[in-house]
Amino acid sequence: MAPELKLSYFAWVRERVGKSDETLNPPADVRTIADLIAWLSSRGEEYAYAFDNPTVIRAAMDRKHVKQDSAIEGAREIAFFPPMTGG
Amino acid sequence: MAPELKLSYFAWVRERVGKSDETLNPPADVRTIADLIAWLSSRGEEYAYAFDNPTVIRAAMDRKHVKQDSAIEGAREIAFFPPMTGG
Amino acid sequence: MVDGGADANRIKVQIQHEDFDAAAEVAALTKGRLDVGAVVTFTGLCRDEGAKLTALELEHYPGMAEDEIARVAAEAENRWSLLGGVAIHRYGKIAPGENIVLVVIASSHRAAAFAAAEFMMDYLKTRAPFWKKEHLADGGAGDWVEARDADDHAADRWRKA
Amino acid sequence: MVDGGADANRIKVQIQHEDFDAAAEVAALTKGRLDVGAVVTFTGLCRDEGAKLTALELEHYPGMAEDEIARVAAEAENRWSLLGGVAIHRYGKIAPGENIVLVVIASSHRAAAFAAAEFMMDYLKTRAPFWKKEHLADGGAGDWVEARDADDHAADRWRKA
Repeated sequence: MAPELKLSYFAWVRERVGKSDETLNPPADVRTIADLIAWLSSRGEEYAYAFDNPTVIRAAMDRKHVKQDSAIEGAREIAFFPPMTGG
Repeated sequence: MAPELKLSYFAWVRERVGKSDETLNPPADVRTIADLIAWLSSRGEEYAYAFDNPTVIRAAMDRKHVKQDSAIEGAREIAFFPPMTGG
Repeated sequence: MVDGGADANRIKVQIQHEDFDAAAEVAALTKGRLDVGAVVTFTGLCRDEGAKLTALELEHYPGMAEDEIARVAAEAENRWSLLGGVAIHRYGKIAPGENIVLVVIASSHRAAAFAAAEFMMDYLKTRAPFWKKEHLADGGAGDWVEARDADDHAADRWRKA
Repeated sequence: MVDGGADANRIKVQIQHEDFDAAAEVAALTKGRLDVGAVVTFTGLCRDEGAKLTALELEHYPGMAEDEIARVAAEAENRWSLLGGVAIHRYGKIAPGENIVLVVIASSHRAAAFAAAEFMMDYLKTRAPFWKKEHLADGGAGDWVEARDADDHAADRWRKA
């Protein structure tokens, strides 16, 4: 059985997906953040819309920024969000 | 008659000269700040001591920083002091 | 000289909805200390963009926001000789004229205080997980504020330094 | 947006013996304004140099001190888009832990506020006619503080910019 993964969404990614978080079991061939984005995009229109332009999407794994080619093995929580605009 | 010139001294220049200001009538051949330093240095030991190392002495003419080769014609007040240490 | 120990020189990080009191933070940092020669305080405020906005809504990623600003703070402590600091970032709905973010850095000398404070702000802008959504004066739905290239360039400067 | 007119955006300069209240100056600069996005505050304090000093005595050139800081302020207003500011420099005897100098700059954006505040401090250090004499803890006669090359270099940076 694939391990459970908490996914969190923020700002317009959250609005487009339509939820702030969920727990999913991605298939074993989903190895990187980019794989995860592709797999999510295939799950429905709301995801396809949210991840429309993957190059602008930022990701964090267990609350640390990661690149899209990062391996997700061992992650408990992965978050997707647009570029940050705090400060 | 040479015009009257107010001279002001600050910090250790003031301490060495032994006064904070005075009014003098420099001779006509004293044309620049450097001339004025040389002339003052010839007036007594306290001035010679104060202007011992003219390269570290800063000058202001009518409350604006000037270089030592500046002409003093028309000046009402000339101040001498060490490099500034405010802030 | 009061020595508050190593922790007194660390940068405190807080994420909160409530407003902050910059003067109180500065006073706490300098109280009883005779080694602080320079304090740089940055306050970021909500602008109304020429009466366009009634508020900004700041969304954040709880937990990661604290962690990420703490990482930026640790990097600043590492790069410069600091005597303490505070970084506070607010979230939630914030009206024009209100405070959004505070960074205070205390040091013996001004160059370190200025550099560390500006570094903190540049990094915080591009790395801290906060997003601003506009509330429009005309009642319409506002946009999410777009990230500025200038902010990325400001953060990149510190890599070359 | 409250428009205080052109003068509201000018940098106020004060030379005084009395202490200043940084928070009150910041409040006065930002009060009722919705266009200020960034306020940078620099406070310079008297250090005891490892318990060596009981005070610094700040001598100044009255009249020229105001004029020179006003010239530095005018240069900052010229270089950056600012929404106001304050520069206050104290003179007389100042004990360790006490304030010496305050520079506050308000702007729409942080880069201008940081740059203008640091520029003001760098220029003020090397151009404003103030001199510090040490009062020693052991009762001995202290020296005049020597100008630091680092301060000249800090000021020179702005010529290349």
